[in-house]
Amino acid sequence: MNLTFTEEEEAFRLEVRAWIQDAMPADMRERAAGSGRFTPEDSATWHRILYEKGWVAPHWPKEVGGTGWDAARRFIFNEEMESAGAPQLSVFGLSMVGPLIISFGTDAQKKRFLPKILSAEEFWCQGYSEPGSGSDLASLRTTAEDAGDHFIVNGQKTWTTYAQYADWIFCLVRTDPNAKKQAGITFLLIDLKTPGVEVKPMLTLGHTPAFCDTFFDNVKVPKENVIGEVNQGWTMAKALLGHERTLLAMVGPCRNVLQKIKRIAATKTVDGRPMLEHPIWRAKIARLEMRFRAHLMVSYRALADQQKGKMPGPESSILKLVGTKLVQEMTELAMEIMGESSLTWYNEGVCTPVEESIGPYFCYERAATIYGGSNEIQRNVIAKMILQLPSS
Amino acid sequence: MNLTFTEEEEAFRLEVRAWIQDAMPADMRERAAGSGRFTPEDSATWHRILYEKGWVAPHWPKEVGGTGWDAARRFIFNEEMESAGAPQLSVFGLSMVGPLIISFGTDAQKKRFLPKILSAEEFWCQGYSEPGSGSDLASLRTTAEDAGDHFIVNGQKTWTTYAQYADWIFCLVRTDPNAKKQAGITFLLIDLKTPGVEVKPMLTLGHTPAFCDTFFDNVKVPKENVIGEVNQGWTMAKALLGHERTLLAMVGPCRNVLQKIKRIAATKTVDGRPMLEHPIWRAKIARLEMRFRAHLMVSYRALADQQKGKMPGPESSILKLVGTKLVQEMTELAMEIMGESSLTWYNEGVCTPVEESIGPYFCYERAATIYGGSNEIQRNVIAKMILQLPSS
Amino acid sequence: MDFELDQDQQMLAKTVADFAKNESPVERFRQLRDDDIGYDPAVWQKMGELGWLGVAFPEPVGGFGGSFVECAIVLENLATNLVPEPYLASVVLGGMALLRAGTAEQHAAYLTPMIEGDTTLALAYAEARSRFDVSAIETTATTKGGGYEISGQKVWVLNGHNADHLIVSARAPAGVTLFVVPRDAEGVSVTVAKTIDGHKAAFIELDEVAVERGARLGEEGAGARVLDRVMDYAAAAAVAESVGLASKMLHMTVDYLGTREQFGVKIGSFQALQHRAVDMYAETELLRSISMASMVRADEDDTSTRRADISAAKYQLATGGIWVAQQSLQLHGGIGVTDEHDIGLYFKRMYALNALFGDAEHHVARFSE
Amino acid sequence: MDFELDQDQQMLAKTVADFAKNESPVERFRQLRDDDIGYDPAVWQKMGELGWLGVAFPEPVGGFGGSFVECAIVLENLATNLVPEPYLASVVLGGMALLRAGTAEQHAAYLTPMIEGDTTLALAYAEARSRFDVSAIETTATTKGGGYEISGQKVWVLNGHNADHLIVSARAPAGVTLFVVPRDAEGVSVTVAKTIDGHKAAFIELDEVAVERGARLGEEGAGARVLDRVMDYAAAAAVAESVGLASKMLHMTVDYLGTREQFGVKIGSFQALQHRAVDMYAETELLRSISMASMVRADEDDTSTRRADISAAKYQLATGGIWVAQQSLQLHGGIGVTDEHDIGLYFKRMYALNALFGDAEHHVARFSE
Repeated sequence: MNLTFTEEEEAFRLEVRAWIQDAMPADMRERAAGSGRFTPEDSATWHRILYEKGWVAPHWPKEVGGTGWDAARRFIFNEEMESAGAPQLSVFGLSMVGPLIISFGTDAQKKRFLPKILSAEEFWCQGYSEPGSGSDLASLRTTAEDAGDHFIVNGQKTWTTYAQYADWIFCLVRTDPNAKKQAGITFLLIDLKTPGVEVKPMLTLGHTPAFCDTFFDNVKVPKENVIGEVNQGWTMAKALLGHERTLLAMVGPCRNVLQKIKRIAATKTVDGRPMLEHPIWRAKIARLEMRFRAHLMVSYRALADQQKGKMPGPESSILKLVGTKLVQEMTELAMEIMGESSLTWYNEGVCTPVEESIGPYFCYERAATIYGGSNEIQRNVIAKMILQLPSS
Repeated sequence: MNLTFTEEEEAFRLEVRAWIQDAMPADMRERAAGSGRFTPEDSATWHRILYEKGWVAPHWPKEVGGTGWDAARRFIFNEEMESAGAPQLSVFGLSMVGPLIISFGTDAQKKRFLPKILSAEEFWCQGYSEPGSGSDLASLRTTAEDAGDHFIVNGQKTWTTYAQYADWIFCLVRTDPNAKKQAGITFLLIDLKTPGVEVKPMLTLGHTPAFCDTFFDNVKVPKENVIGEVNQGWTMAKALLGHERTLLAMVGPCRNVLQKIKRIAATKTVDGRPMLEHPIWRAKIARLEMRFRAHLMVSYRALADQQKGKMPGPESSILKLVGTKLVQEMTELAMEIMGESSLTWYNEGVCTPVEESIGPYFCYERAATIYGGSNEIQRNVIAKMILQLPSS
Repeated sequence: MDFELDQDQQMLAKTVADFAKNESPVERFRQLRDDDIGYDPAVWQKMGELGWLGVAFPEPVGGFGGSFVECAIVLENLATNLVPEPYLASVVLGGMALLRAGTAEQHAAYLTPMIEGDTTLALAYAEARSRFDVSAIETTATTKGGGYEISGQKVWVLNGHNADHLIVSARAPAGVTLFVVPRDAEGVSVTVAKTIDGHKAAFIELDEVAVERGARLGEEGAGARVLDRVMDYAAAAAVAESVGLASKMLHMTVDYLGTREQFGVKIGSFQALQHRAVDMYAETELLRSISMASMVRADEDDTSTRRADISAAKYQLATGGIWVAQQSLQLHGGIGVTDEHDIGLYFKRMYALNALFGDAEHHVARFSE
Repeated sequence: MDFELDQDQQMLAKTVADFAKNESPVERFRQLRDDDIGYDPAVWQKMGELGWLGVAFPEPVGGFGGSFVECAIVLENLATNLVPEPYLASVVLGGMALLRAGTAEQHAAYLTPMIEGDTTLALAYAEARSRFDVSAIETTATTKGGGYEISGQKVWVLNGHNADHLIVSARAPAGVTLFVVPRDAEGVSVTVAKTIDGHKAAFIELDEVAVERGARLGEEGAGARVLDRVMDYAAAAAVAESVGLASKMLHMTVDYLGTREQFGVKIGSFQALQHRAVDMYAETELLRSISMASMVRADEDDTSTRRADISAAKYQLATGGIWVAQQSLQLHGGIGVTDEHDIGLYFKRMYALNALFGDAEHHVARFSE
């Protein structure tokens, strides 16, 4: 066992740190230090900056545009990005459909899609959930009817995050209506500019512009846009789920909220002293920090496995469960520390920018325990797959 | 709405308080102030003292030996008994089988059993659970075979609390092996001195002498010992469950543990001051006290309904759920406050008597969320009966 | 001991509930979220006509001589449909402060018109650095001529954006003192701030605002005691409202569990969700029960008796009430985190009530004093 | 970063696990609960022969030059069967204190025989009023002749009832200092106290106990720093042990859920119980993961790096570990609260570990410093 980094790795850390400082535009640096909140445009800008440096997809193989770093370097890179408060890149292309295309796509698909994901010429979104099929994903009803060299797609996808900024969507669609639930589903890539596609942003709890409904009305999709085989979409979905696990561990968001908590607690007073120095409030912050440390170690274990080229152990199944709960507890504590200021809602000039960022983000993260397989579904799966408890 | 007592009621409170001070033997008063722990003999002694005063069964109708008090007086009486730290009387006769006999017994049964419950000439215990039927009470297998004017009982009851001190046991037994689970069960009173009965005290987590296994080997029980009708035992059991609800609200035990917590916290120091004055520990104690207050109000609502001669409202269904959890949290806090002294286990002279009482009691109360219908079963029942959620 | 409402109280509860149901569906609140005022002065007027604004005030000032229990009844029932009129801000905060601090003349001038629904009030007590301590204020009232000159900044003044009269706390030579200040007085600038629950509040700057001697409520230095008492009323009011919210959220959730299907069955048949719903029920009943105690105790003069139940109640809002809100959202799944579904509006209102009039730690600390 | 054990460590883990399984079933611990010593000196001797007592000590004192990770491996694996020998008390508390505070002569006299299994040690550091603060002691060591005279009272000395040598902390003229005191020295009286987890500890009174200059470990006043460091080892050791307990409890519970039937089905098919088991799994894995960090950091000299992970780990024992213990008991139902079933023995051991070497609040406060 060894939890320390080598000298080369520490040197790499300094290199990354220096580069971020240097490369991040002044206005974004300001937002990072202020509200810590970025626009989708910031995220796109940062994506392009990283692309030019060649650091946009450290987790991709070198031959398709990755960096060739081992897991330790990738880990250090992520840590530095999070500590600097850099904007998070859109995950749908880089971390979801991209790796899937790398694993299961044809050469033509790789050539067509991967470079534009890297260069940010094309942004992606995800079309899984439907209004009637939330936790029960396999009950989806969007159909893709075989029409010779193409499919005709009809239906509605919901929770298509950032679809309003995206160029493409990857969808699970039903290609065989007679097959049993999980069979008969296909993983399909759809150009959002195709006639018949309509994207409607959805107003959410946090009023953040994240989620959309996406409607398909007789949308023509060429068959070459199928990833894997027709009717093998469920296999693709499961492969993708593996990628999602570490994405949903919320390590970055937790670190980010902890930083904000401390910044806010330093400016508020209780019993005449800063909350950050008040024993009751220090303890409340410390409890979450300590739990975060334990959670971090679980995710490090998964990363260390990856570094050795192994599948992460079963313990990685708890990352989403624990991480999403933890980030919610952190946003709740941030709200609590703000006191009456936690009332603020998209105002200007009455609270500090970092305070203004909390409420909407708190609301946004209520979805974290629901999306990506609700935490209840996660528990069902772990009970069966890992603890092997009997079925009801 | 009115939460205050009348002047007459307050006068009654003072009368009760004075009487308790006067009536309690010196050695028991000492134990109340010291460990707060009594022997079964103390409980019997106190029972007889109350009997002589005529105050042993305030909740029974006056004509069978009750006090004729209204609910407010009964409530005040209980509060004073708890505050004085008086021993709790055995509930099995006074609060369980007694009321059942009053409601469903024949005149002969009333005459035979009630006076001796009052006078403490006969102590009772309960024979419900069996090794194979815990939560699933209706799956019980102790049989009572019809043999003309009597039954022949065979089987084993477990968790027969204080059976080693009891004279009689009330049991659920299967009288019709062919009937469906809940049908074919009879409520039967069995004299523990009958040949074929064997009582074996059980060593429990807390090493407290509470629980026993009770074995029946061809035990002859006269048919006149059936309460209600043969095969109608399930109805009796449900009637009894109603009585148990308020018994299991744990109001008395919570008050008792809170007192102990404060006594101990006053003697321990952290950062150079008594824990009772330390902000972190004061807050921990206050949180439980505040929750206790809310819980108390739920139980007051049930009592106020009784005072009006009404069935307690549906909210009384949560009393066991909340009260047992709360008393466990209180014993946990007591252990935490004791620090290293929480290690102590039936020692003499190394810790104070009140400290010595905590560990075994903490262990004993781990059973509170299991017996009387485990809290999981309680939730099943409330989900169906009160929230009317669909069956699976 | 009696936890039942008397006949008049039952009637009041029914009338308010019927009004909320028939005349103020949540849709009305939704529309008013984008309104400059955020509620409807005509509805306020009607509440005045129906007598709801005066239930807890004595008859001489135009009230009905009831107790705070009646206020709590109104609040709980308005909450079930998120009725946006500023009952808590104007009746409880402004009204109770005026009633307890003012003279008969002041009552006639400011309280009676509010009770009749002609005006609304707001209590400007909080400051950026005060955090639930009503005495920790920096706004000053210096004597000038026969009156005072008030300067300072108040934050999160509920209904401060629209109230006719503000009750302002300021540090006068003899201590914290309350003053009535018309919102349109010279030197008063109001910045409207949106709140998380879809309401509005005001940040108010007072820049050498001149008021007459008659604007002072009570003696100089008497303000802190009154505010302390009003904060207890406000906490009890927030708790009463939270009972309405929690009950409704529980109800909506149980309905949803009994309707929504996944995996071919009603999701309410899943045991883990059933148990969660039962725990929501338990927390709601704990909240309801301690709210009963707190609304009765709010009128109690003995400080320690009053505070114990009110702090316990506000703490139960902060723990059980918030938990019910969280779980109701979670059990609604994806739809719950859209603005389209009502459950999120209740959720955010619960958080707003939690942030006002003392948070969990404030009440824990106070309870353990 | 690497969380895997190297080959030697894997071998050690397997050997200890096999020993626990084959030679020390829980039944052995049960029998020894009523024994005056509470463990078997012959087994201790054997552990010495197998080298387990010296895994973390340097070679010159008779150890194997390993790291604290090896100690943690032994503890975790012994815990799975509640092996009662005083590894934590003698190797971690006594051994680490001696190693860090003593001279080569003292190591040879007291540490090497312990490593070889011939003797056991105990660390008498706690006092009635010290509560996790190793410096808050009242026992005194006054200079007398060429040596010292020690007087005071020590509480809850693990293995103090049977140790050959006690390491005693006392306040010498220049500050807190450690001394080696033979348990049978004149003036030492030992009261045996039973502990909740079925072990024994000692309350030790020192009444003018005369020791020579050579009994002093290190400089006068150097004791507090050593004890502070030893407490970190002890906390990490408790956490490692708790990982063994929690894993076993989870395993027993999952087994029980898959076996026990109620209402005609396996109770492990009930969703509410499945979800509880999953949360137990999550807490166990969090505990295991942070334990890995804490056992590695225990050897780290930088105080803040070391403390952060060790405190986080001990806090996870106090929260997640205790929760796993509670739930494993609850899910076993009635049988779980009998002494007959093993689950309660693990439960009580978890509580004992929680009470030692700093509780949750102690580590929270320290972490936030």
